[in-house]
Amino acid sequence: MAEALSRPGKARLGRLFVYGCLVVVALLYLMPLWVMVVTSLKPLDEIYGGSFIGVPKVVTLDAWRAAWSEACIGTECTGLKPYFVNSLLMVIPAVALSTGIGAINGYILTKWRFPGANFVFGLLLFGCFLPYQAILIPMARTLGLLGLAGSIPGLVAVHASYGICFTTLFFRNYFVSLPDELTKAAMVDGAGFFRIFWSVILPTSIPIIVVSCIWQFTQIWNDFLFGVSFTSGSSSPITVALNNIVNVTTGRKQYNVDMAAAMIAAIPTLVVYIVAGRYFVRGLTAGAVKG
Amino acid sequence: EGQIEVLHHWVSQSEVDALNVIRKELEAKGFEWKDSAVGGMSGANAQQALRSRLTAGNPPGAMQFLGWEGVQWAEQGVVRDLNDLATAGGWREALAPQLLPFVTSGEAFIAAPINMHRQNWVWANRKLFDDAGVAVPKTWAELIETGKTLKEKGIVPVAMGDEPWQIGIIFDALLSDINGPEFYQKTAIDLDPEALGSPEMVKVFDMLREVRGLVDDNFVGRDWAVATGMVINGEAAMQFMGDWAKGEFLAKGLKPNQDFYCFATPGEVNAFQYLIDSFGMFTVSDETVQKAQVALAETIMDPKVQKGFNLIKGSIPARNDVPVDDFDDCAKLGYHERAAAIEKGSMQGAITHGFAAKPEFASVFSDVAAQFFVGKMSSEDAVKMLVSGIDNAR
Amino acid sequence: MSASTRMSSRLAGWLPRIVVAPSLLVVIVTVYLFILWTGVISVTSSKFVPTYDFVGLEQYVRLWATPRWHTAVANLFIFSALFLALSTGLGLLMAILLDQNIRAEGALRAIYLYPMALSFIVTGTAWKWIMNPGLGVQKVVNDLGWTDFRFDWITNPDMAIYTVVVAGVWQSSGFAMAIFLAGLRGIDNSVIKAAQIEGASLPLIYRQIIIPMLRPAMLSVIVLLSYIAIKSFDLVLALTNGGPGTATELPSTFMFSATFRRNQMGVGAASAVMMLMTVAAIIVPYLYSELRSENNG
Amino acid sequence: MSTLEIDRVRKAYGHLEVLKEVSISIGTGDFLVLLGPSGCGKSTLLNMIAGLESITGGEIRIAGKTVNDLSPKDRDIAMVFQSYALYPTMTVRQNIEFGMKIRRIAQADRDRAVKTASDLLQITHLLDRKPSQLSGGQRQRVAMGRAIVREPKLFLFDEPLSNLDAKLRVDMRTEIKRLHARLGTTIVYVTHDQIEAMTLATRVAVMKDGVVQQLDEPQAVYDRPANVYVARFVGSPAMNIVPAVLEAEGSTATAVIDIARRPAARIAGISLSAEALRRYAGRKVLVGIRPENFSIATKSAASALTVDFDVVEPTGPDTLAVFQLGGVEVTARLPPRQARAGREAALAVDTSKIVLFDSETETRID
Amino acid sequence: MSTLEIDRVRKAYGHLEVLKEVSISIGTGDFLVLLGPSGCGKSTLLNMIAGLESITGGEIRIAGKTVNDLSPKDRDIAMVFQSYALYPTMTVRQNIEFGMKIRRIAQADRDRAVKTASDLLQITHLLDRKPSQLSGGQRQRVAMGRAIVREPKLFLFDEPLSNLDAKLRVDMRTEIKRLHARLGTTIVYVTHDQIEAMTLATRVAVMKDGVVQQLDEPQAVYDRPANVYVARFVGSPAMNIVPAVLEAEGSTATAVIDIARRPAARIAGISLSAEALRRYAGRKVLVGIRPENFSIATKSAASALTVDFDVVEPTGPDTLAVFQLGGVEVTARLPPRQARAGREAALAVDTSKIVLFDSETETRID
Ligand SMILES: Nc1ncnc2c1ncn2[C@@H]1O[C@H](COP(=O)(O)OP(=O)(O)OP(=O)(O)O)[C@@H](O)[C@H]1O
Ligand SMILES: Nc1ncnc2c1ncn2[C@@H]1O[C@H](COP(=O)(O)OP(=O)(O)OP(=O)(O)O)[C@@H](O)[C@H]1O
Ligand SMILES: [Mg+2]
Ligand SMILES: [Mg+2]
Repeated sequence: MAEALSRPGKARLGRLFVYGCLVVVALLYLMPLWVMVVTSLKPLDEIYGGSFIGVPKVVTLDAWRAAWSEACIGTECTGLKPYFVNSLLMVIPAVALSTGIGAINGYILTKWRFPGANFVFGLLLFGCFLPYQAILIPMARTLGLLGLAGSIPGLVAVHASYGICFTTLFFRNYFVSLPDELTKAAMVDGAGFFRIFWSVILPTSIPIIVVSCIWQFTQIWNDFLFGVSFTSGSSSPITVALNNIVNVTTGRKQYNVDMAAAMIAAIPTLVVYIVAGRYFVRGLTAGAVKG
Repeated sequence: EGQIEVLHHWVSQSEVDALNVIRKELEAKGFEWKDSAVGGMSGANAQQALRSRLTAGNPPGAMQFLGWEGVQWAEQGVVRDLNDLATAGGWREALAPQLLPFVTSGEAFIAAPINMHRQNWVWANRKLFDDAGVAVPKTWAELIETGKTLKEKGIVPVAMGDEPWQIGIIFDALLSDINGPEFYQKTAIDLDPEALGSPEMVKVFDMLREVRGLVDDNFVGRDWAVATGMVINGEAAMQFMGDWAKGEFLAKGLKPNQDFYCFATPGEVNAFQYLIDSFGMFTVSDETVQKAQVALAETIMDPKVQKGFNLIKGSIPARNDVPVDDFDDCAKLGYHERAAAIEKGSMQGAITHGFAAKPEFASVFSDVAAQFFVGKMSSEDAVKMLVSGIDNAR
Repeated sequence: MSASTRMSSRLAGWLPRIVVAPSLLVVIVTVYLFILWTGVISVTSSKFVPTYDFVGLEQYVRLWATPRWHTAVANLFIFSALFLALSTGLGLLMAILLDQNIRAEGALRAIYLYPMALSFIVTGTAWKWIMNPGLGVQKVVNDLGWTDFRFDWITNPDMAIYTVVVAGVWQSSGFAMAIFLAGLRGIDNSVIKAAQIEGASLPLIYRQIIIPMLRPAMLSVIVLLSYIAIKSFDLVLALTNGGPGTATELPSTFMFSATFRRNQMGVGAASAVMMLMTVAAIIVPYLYSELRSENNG
Repeated sequence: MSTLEIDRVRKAYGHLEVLKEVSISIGTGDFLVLLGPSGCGKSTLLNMIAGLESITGGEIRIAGKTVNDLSPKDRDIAMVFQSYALYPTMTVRQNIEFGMKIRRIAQADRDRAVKTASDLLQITHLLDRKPSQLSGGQRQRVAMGRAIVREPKLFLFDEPLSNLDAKLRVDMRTEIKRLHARLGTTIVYVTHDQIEAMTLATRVAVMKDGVVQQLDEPQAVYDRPANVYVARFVGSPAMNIVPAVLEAEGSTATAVIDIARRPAARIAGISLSAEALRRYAGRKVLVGIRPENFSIATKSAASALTVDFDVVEPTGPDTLAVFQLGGVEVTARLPPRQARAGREAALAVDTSKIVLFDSETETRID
Repeated sequence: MSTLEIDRVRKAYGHLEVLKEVSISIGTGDFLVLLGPSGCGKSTLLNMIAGLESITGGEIRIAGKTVNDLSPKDRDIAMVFQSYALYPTMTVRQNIEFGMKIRRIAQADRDRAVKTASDLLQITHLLDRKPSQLSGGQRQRVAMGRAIVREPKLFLFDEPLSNLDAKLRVDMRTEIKRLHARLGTTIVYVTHDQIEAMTLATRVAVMKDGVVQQLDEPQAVYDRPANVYVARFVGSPAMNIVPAVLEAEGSTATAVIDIARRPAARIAGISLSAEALRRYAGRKVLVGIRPENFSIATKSAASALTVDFDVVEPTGPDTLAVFQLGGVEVTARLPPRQARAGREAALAVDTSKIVLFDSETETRID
């Protein structure tokens, strides 16, 4: 809708102001990232010598190397590498599961409405707003009963079940805008419940799949609470390892390694945001936001 | 021969190095050490992980205990009784009697203590003291005077951060130093309402306010190690901190008494406020793990291991009978003062690290002290808040 | 017609319900049963581990007698109100500016969004430094010559909560921006043309026409942000760890420390129930109106 | 044997009765148009025939077989939707093939069927495009192609032309008509556009509020509408309904109509059954006159009405003149250039085409 | 003095020329309709008049004043949009008032203006509703109300009726016509519906690809289209364009048209200028015959065509018969019940209405 507003001849000054604002805000937003980057490139002594946010005098990648493959997490000095893999092992099935289930739920709640469908949706939706600290202990018990305690599959199950609430919301709002006639046409063509979903509905939902995946990926990748509660030792996700590097109590903090580790931990989500950011907004337009 | 998973919250370099002493010894005996570290929040994250795992019925083989945790788990009947080993190894005799409440539960012996930290140390930059012509203070009043002198010279007298536990260290020390160990016993351990609300308590807060005057304004969010760095660099003169701070000085090649002072917080009776780390074993059905548990407990209580461990960790052995001849001067000082304190009854658990009152009460102390320290509350209000807080937690 | 086709068509009628049932079951267990469990614990004397003895509302009485909880509740209101207002305002502003045919829109959008992608475990440290008067913004500005400049909120118990607001806004306003941008892109062009012909200036068009039209997006933003505000946990732990003192305690950190640090599981559960009730008070009416208006529309 | 029988079918959503005892039956090769305003239940009825909505009461039989409990795919029908409902991610070919694929028809047969249908509809060159790359008319054809390859007993169309622009709508209408002639299949076609109904249908069912008002051949519906509602709904501009008083004059009737500021107009020579004539003589009735049944009167004409034209709208082939008659607004369709706004004119009426309605029940008087 | 002058106006988006030297000028009180297919540049031109698009070349003058560089609000215009563009968060009253508020008109005056406009448009009872609570026709009226209260020199309408259903469209059309008559303001109206153009306009500009094909009165455009494109675009069903060979017969021309499987048909008595007659005698031309200019021939008629009806579509008042003539498909509009598909019939043509086109340039021959 913007082109309607940009009138020719109407003050280059205005444009300048707009760009100015945007750039200033962008710089403010980048400040913490700047701090992290420069810190990760400094030797530790320089930091303890009092240089916290200035430009590094000596640039070194030691901290990055240490964070990736040398730093000790407990008595295992493997760096973040194995935990990075753990996180991938956790995030991929969890995102896939929650997105898949959310998609099929959204499909049912819009195209196969049954009495009480809205109520079911309401029930699912409220799960989005649960403070997770409150449910750690019963969840631990449940995982124990299921024999999933302390394992990556257990963590996947936890993330997938709370993820369903969000993904169902996304997909439902998206599918509401798909014409019902599409399903009807496929029914007349002889397609059944799953066939319609797979051949007709799913191929049309790429934008919202992207949104759902981005959201779930970020949430699950960055989760610490569930990771620390439901896994242990070498099966921990990267946030737990990161915490172990960062959250030193009675030792000395290696700030440069901390920052490098933090950025390593953030790389996948950053990549996802930068690569798919456009689809994020587009997908939001398509489904997550109503109106 | 067996594998044991050890859940602990030691993640910093010196801690891990020390832990490796135990690990190597255990592995020499043929047992595998499976490491589960959960750092952060003074062990609360590890606590929470443990609780999840016990709830799930999936406990680790061994767990590092702090404060009352071991006892509380033992009351739930999930901790393995090591009494046979303790009796055979004479552990009870080798430990200070003050420690026993934290490693036994009724008849059972539930945890093997590895080390003992003293919390109420003062670390000072000798050069600054000399330049200012001040000596090591003998009383808190002197300490405040010293601080003021230093402050006039543009030096930060006390380096610290604003975390409640850093403030708590000072509060714990004052509680005993100003009113004596009995007062500490009555308030911090027995939670006697009368003592808690007494004018003596007001004095403690008054003094805490004085200390606040010696701290610079940028103390928020400052890590304790950064504060130590300030003392080392000569930006600040003193720091109140447990003996883990010593490692920072030694790492810089500084020598006790030559380059820096270590002395106990000043008091009429020299207090020794301790905290210990111990390892408890959970009841498990797997026999190989059970064997490994025995081996681990014995390794921990091995005097040789205790020495090796503590040389690295900066603390002193939990066992009284391990000689400290190879240790540095500060450790020796601590070791000797411990012996004296055991005698005088001034060896007491530190509230801040959970070795006095149970956590629900201990946190009231640290809440009040921290709020008082960073805010503008009057001492009388702080005392009232303390009394009602403790009442509420009962 | 054969009985079997009738059977199969009846089965087909039930199939959606059967397929959705497992999710529903999972959610009923992991959300509602667990909430129920928490509710039960909040009326027992549970301390270290769950015990199941009924003590009535004792834990709630205790909770409300804890000054720290009062701080937490007061902070929640200050924090939520400011966080919501600022994130929404800033998000809206950025969305409007970004919607002006900006050349580098993609890059700028990524910059505004990236904080959402980072875990606060570490960005907290960066913020701590930036806000520390001796290290960060204040020092930089002082060094530039404005020696009177003060930005030391983080050291001041009365102001520290605002630093949490700042960091929270930094983290979430990009998200608000994305939703508003989506909303703006959905607005019919000709409405703006119509207003232009009537002589409305650009600010007036935004104030009187476009922003009111963003109401649905606004509603989504506010609900999602309130949810973030109520759940904020990492943010506080990493930035101030509840300090100075207990000045920046929030209900979520209170609940965590009551349960896991102070061995007051009952109090923790009671605080969780209070939080859940707050959330429900916001969300349930929203859900109700959303689902109802959809049926009508 | 009739191909489709709708037998006292009812539909209710909760308490809302959407269809009330609808009965329609058509034979093989018939083209039934369900005509009615928005919300009258046309789509609902069509969906019930297709099996996409459950039936609250009554029975639907296709080729003599009750299909109430059959699922859509077992009813041997094909359906074309208003929005075409093409699968957006499939090519045209895949769209057309989809139903056959599901029924596991061999590739060779599928190819043949696609070829036949696409040749028939002249969309062969579009087979590899996606729906988004097609124009409205092309999409419409693809949707028909998808229906044709099924070779069903019954085609169902739900407003297939309403998304097209006026020009294209006329063209596609002719094409559907031609297709029906060529394939000879039975068709049920829903629309709210009376022109479509008139041009396409062999049978029209005019619906209102879930009730069938009239079921008949299109020209019969046009010439002898069952009631005022049908009369107004069918035909554009709509039939003029003018209040009048009936007078018997021998075996024919005369309608006396008030005209503002002039003597009452008399339209004589309306034929009516003897019984009706007796019953309605001297009473108020409603006179229905189609716009095209007016003409400019030659000076000599006896029963000419003198009127003042209000608005005059030339449409090209005709001119529409609006004036007041009997207190209501009346439109006449006249040849071009014969009317001018604000002018007085004398109009003749073709009495043989006049329809009379009861002024209370609004049903036709014969 | 003309109210609006568009003087060799051009518009380009980058290299894409959307409007090519468009010149139109209309007088006060005129109703100009810009008619053309989708994408021909109608909206662009309207937006340029409104000041919502910049002008690449040429000049636009309103009431003699060049407005090229004036902002929309200073041009003294009002505009009604296809989507109505009502402010969804304001009530009807606020919508109508908005422009006046901006111009700081006193409350009392505003109230009076709203009252007048809403009475005129019969929306007084809707003033407190939100747009979402209105039907399509009501919204349309509100949009007009918003325009009326401005009392502008020029009204601009961009396809204001295309979102309405057929019935409502006809009603609203009459209302706009009446409004124009009552207010007497100058109007520029964009549509792609030729019927709207015919009924509403005092001047029609038929556009194609950014070029005005013909600018004239509607009946003139209908009767004497400038070229084949205009002939086909205006009128529904479209004018039949049949290839023929012209023969001179005295001062009139005869068109000779092939008919499949029959002797060639001869349509005699077409009047033509002497010069054209000389030029085109013996050459190929295109003969334009409107559907309504065919009639069933009385047996004696001399120049009757004998044809076979292909498809017959009764529309109610008329019947459309489709047949082959000169190798193309031709539609005739006949009275009801006079045609039957598959039958042979003899048709007469009203030669006075015939139009001839050059077979190469496709422009009209006079
Ligand atoms: N699922 C439903 N629940 C409740 N009422 C419904 C439902 N579907 C349709 N209706 C109602 O049934 C009536 C008939 O709807 P239907 O779609 O058959 O109308 P229609 O004649 O096809 O109209 P249109 O021309 O607008 O398509 C409407 O009043 C509608 O509101
Ligand atoms: N901003 C633009 N940039 C490039 N081309 C444009 C732009 N706006 C319109 N066009 C092109 O200009 C041509 C004319 O567009 P315009 O909207 O005037 O058509 P129109 O006659 O109003 O069609 P419709 O009946 O579909 O509204 C179209 O081909 C369109 O693609
Ligand atoms: Mg319908
Ligand atoms: Mg347009």
